[in-house]
Amino acid sequence: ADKTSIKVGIMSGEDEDVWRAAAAEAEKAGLTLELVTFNDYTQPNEALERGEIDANAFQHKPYLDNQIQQNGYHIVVAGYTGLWPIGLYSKTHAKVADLADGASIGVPNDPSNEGRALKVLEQQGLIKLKDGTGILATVADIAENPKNLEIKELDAGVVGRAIDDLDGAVVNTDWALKAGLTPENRIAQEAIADNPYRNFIAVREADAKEPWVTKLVAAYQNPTVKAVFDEVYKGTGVAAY
Amino acid sequence: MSPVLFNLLLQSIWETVVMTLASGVISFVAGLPLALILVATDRGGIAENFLVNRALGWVINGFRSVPFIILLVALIPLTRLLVGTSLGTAAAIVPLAIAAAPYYARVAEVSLREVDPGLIEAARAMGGNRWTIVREVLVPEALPGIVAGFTVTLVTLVGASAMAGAIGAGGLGDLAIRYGYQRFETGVMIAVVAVLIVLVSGIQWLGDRLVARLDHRA
Amino acid sequence: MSPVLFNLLLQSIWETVVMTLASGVISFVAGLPLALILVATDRGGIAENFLVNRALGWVINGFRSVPFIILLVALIPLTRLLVGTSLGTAAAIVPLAIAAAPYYARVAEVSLREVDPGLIEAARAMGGNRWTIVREVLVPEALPGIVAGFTVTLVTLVGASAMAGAIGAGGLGDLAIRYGYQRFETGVMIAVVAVLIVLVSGIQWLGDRLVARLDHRA
Amino acid sequence: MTGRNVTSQPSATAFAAVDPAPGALETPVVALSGVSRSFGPTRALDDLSLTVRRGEILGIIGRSGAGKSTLIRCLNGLERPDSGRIEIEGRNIVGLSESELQPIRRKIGMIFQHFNLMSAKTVVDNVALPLKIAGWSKAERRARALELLDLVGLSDKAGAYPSALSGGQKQRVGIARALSARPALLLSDEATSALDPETTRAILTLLKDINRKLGVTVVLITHEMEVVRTIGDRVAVLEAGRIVEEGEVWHVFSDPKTELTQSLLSGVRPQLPAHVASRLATDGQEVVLGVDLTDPALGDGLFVDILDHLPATVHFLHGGIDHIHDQPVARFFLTVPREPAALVEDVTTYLRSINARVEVLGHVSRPV
Amino acid sequence: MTGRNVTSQPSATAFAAVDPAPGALETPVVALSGVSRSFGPTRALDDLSLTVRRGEILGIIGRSGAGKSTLIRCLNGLERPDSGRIEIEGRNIVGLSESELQPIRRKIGMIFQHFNLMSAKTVVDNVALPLKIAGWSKAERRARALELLDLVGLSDKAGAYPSALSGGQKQRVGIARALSARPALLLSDEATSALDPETTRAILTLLKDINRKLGVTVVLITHEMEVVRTIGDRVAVLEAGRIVEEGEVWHVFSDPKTELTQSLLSGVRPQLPAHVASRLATDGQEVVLGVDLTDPALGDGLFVDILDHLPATVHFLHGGIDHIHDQPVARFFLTVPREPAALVEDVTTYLRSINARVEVLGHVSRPV
Ligand SMILES: Nc1ncnc2c1ncn2[C@@H]1O[C@H](COP(=O)(O)OP(=O)(O)OP(=O)(O)O)[C@@H](O)[C@H]1O
Ligand SMILES: Nc1ncnc2c1ncn2[C@@H]1O[C@H](COP(=O)(O)OP(=O)(O)OP(=O)(O)O)[C@@H](O)[C@H]1O
Ligand SMILES: [Mg+2]
Ligand SMILES: [Mg+2]
Repeated sequence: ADKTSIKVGIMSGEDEDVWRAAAAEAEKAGLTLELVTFNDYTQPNEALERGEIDANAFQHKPYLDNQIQQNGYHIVVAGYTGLWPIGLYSKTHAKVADLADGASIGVPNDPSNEGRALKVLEQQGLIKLKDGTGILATVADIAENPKNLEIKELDAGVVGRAIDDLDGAVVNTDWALKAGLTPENRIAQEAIADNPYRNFIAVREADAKEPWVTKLVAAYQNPTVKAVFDEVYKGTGVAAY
Repeated sequence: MSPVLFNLLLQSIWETVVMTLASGVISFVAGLPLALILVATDRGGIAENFLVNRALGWVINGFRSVPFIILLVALIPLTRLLVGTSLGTAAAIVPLAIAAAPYYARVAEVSLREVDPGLIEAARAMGGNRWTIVREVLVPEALPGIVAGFTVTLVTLVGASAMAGAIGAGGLGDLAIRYGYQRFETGVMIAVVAVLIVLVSGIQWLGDRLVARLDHRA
Repeated sequence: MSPVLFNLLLQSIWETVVMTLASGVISFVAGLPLALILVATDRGGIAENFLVNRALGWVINGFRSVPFIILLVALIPLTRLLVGTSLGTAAAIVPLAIAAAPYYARVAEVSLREVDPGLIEAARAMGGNRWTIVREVLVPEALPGIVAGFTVTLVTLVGASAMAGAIGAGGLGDLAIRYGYQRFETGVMIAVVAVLIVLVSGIQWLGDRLVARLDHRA
Repeated sequence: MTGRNVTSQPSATAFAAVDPAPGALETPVVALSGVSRSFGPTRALDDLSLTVRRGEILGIIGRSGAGKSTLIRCLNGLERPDSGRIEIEGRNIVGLSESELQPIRRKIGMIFQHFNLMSAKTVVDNVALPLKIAGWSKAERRARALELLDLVGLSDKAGAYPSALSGGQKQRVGIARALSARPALLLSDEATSALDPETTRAILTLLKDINRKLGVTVVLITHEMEVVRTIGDRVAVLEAGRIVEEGEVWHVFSDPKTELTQSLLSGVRPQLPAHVASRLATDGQEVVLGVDLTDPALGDGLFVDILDHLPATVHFLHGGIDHIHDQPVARFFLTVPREPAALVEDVTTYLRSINARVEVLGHVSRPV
Repeated sequence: MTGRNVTSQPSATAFAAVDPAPGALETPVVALSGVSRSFGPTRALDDLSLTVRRGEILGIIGRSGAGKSTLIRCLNGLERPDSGRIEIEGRNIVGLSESELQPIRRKIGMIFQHFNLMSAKTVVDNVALPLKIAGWSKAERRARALELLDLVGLSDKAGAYPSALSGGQKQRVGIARALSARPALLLSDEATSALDPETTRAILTLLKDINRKLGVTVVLITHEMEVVRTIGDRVAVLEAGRIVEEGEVWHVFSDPKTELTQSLLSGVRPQLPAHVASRLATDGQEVVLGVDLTDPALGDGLFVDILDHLPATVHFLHGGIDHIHDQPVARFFLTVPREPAALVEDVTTYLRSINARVEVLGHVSRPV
């Protein structure tokens, strides 16, 4: 028999509001969603793999791929949710070239964002990462740093708030907005087209064909939920399905 | 505050109380005996034993050295064994208690060491064995300090339970972090922190009252 | 372990030691007076004052109620004012000290309350004023407990400093979490935790030795 | 215990700093009136009035729990009475704040029943603490503390902590501490209870010395009647929070009025030996008489005269002449044969004629 | 203080459970040989040997710091000697483990110099603690504890905590606690130092009672010679960790051999009054003699006979007959005129002829 009640692991924050709307939609389709909020990036996949939750929605493909490689998880993408592009912000410099020798740059220190942030810096030609470094890259993986940038690894919630102590900060758009950074402060951003960092709903491989998965994805991917999404993220995140 | 938030607040209070109390009680029940063993096996103690003392000291230091988030994860197999799941409020109790027990052991140890050695001698002179000394002298005489230390521990647990958000345990601390820190909703955060202050002050007040009742020394 | 990681380890040890010691010393210097005020202004204390006692109690409870990560962020302006930046090891000392001082105040309070009231009376009978009683009786007589409580606080700070990773303070705890735990390098994690255990045991050992030297009661 | 004398400067101006009321010399050092203090249902002090005269040594005696410690603690404001006045040098200290009490207390030394030594300070630092409070320099403090430790025979323990001392040694540290700041008034709560008789004598000599040479007023609680008798000028007897008897020591000791005082003093006054007392009956060949007599001439032949006066069949059983301060006091027990019948009457009449108090205690049979 | 008797069952079989060595009745209860104990440089006990006989009350006296408390603490293994044997009922307890000592200690009651009452227990629970350890039922414990509180006069304080007691009340709780489990051996470290004479007498009567009726052996340290004299059978004098004098109480008290003992006992033996002693000189009209005499006939006329024998110019200054247990002991002071020159010689010769010890103390001038 198909499940009528499932547990979905999400990250704490605005996503809770979006998912509450999705849960209301699912209820109409006869599927009860129990939302489990996490604030740590390793637990949701761990819990999903072990069957303590039935789905999660917090990560992008590069991160999952790495997790699968590390831990041999059997988790697959069920349906995409949104994209929160990451950008380089500065209150004191107008463009990347202005960053002086020894400038301090903040990057988020969590495993799903740090490698991505460093990639932005690499794309701007500020640093060069070692070959084969993936999403889990840290400052230890920097091969070349011609401008001797001082890269500070900070909590995602702190990077934006500490902008006054930094020459630049690589921040997720939503965090940037909340920290009072405007698009004018953005001096670089990753591409939105073909962006590999779209988030998605993930489920166990074995469940991929279950009818409830379809219902779950449909409960998120609809105009009602999108309206909520746009309201809470105020344009810093874009629905990406 | 929206009804959703209000319900969330109520639920969080409940979660915090459950986590704090349950892990507090467990850490008391486990920590006090550990403290007694530390004091008893120490040099000049009632059951002097260098090896046990040192070994236990290192184990306690070991648990106290591991960052809580790592302990949280390292204990997942144990948690699942004990609670059936590694997620949620009930699951958080296990790592919280295991982190708090060695901590409380150190706190209680301080108070147990303050017991007048003359009283232990009196019990020995009566022919009391170690167990008698523990039950009739060490614990009752150190009780005001033991309870005061437990109050400190409970309040610390209220704070630590915020970190249990990593495994979806919820609670007021987590709520404050989610709204205040992650979503910049300062109003909600202040409301949640206010509730936390009331909770903490309540614990402290109860603890102080109990200590005053237990203290017959002056 | 790669040379980069090894250097990181050395640096982290240094960062942890700096954070723990600096914030420890500050919380001692600030917490002990707070504890003395709590004890002195309490009912039957040497400077009984209901209002001050209650007000201070609430302030301390307030600081103890706020989850550390929120305190970290809320204190950013103050930190910037004091240290010039809100990021890094030096900056972490401010929130760590501000979180630890009220905590230590409660721990020291427990020990100060254990002082034999007869000794305070003796000092009063000599015509000693409050300050004399504090300096000549309360503090020296409670010193073993005060130091033991400080040891507990220092070890707690070693743990808390892991959370200061959020503002780029580094340190062993952060290293263990980010490199070991989040990046699945179990070897690194175990090595770092081993270093932490040695550090914590060292602090505990030093604290215990000091207490033994200060204790002249038996 | 060394025989050194007290080398302090005279502190005759006593409480001068506190309140030099006009005619201060006539003001009693301490005057309590109507002082009451209850602990729950226990009335530890019950409408008590008492005066301590300048320069005297006042002994306070009483049963365990009579309120002695409570009383003495009222004298320096450690205990606050529920009602009544406590005047120190004419100034009522009831209701004074702690900071107002401080200068007064610095002139008052106190020896505690339970010593109350600072466990974290060495012996010499304990003794120097009142001096530190009085603002003496470090070198002076140390010198004075060592001087006092010498006086109480503890020079060799100066660097030890109280936990390494015997009971009596602790008590002597407490005594040295109370004396170090040259108090004008000394309150002593059983200062010699843990001391052997020899050390006790040395301490009493020391107290008498500072009393005589420096005019220090002393209020001392003790259970050892010998102590009051040796150095007390006056004595007050406390029962259930009230003074039931009060007077010159030689007077109270030679003629205690209340039953309580008689009972408390029985140890220092000759008593019928236990083996006789236990055999006292209403019937027997011999009558046992108890005789009390106070007469300055006792040591000048009167005592022997009395015995000469008694017929050979009257036996001197127990007792003799004692001196309280320099007053000779006779108390003894005689056995008088019942036959001839007039003998008891004769002996009694004779003794009463020379102002002796005579009491028939009972009868015993020979041999006693 | 009530007059109730001890209602305990006889516990004559003493340590039977511990080690019923053959001929146990001849084994001393306690035998110490060559016991030494040092604290750093202080030799608290120095090669000390001592025997406590079954059923006796042994008094231990000595100066403050002589090692008395250390000695008594060795008897139940609280203090472990550096060397020597400590035999309890013939069994050496030196080197026994704590758990081996426990059954022995349950037969030994101890009264501590500093009381050591549990602050967290009420008075009645303090007294009941040894019974709890001995495994009595709750109801029995309470009944027995209340019985003992009644004996020491503290029934009304049963529910109080020690902090609400006066010094003497605390001490009595300590006494009741030591007696509650019906010990076969009682160790008492200054059990009456904080008690008034009346309460002291009641406690001593209680101790003597349990000693006589139940055969409890008692070792008691005291600074009050009166206590030893009242209930002690034998007395041992400790100095610097060694026994310097030991014997029957009446013997040691009437004829103390060492200077220390004389000094300790001076309070219970008549002394030359202070006002005379202070005026003693090498020159003066009158010679002061001290006379000591022990003779069973003293109370049967001998004393008066002696005085009759003395010429009228010889004055009886101070002293008389005392009894130690039932032994009459005379000690008095005479003044004898220096002229005629032969008089002092005559008086001395006469007194020595009846076995008195006579000592020339010095000279004074009239009037004394
Ligand atoms: N724990 C200790 N550390 C160092 N010295 C000690 C200790 N205990 C006792 N002493 C010393 O040993 C000696 C004997 O002490 P003890 O307590 O036996 O004396 P005491 O005869 O009972 O004296 P008191 O009559 O004053 O109680 C003293 O000089 C004392 O200072
Ligand atoms: N803090 C207190 N709480 C309750 N009762 C008390 C307190 N202090 C003293 N008492 C009671 O008051 C009475 C008098 O006590 P106090 O200490 O003055 O007696 P004391 O004459 O000094 O006796 P002792 O000679 O035994 O030392 C006692 O009955 C005692 O139990
Ligand atoms: Mg008293
Ligand atoms: Mg002693």
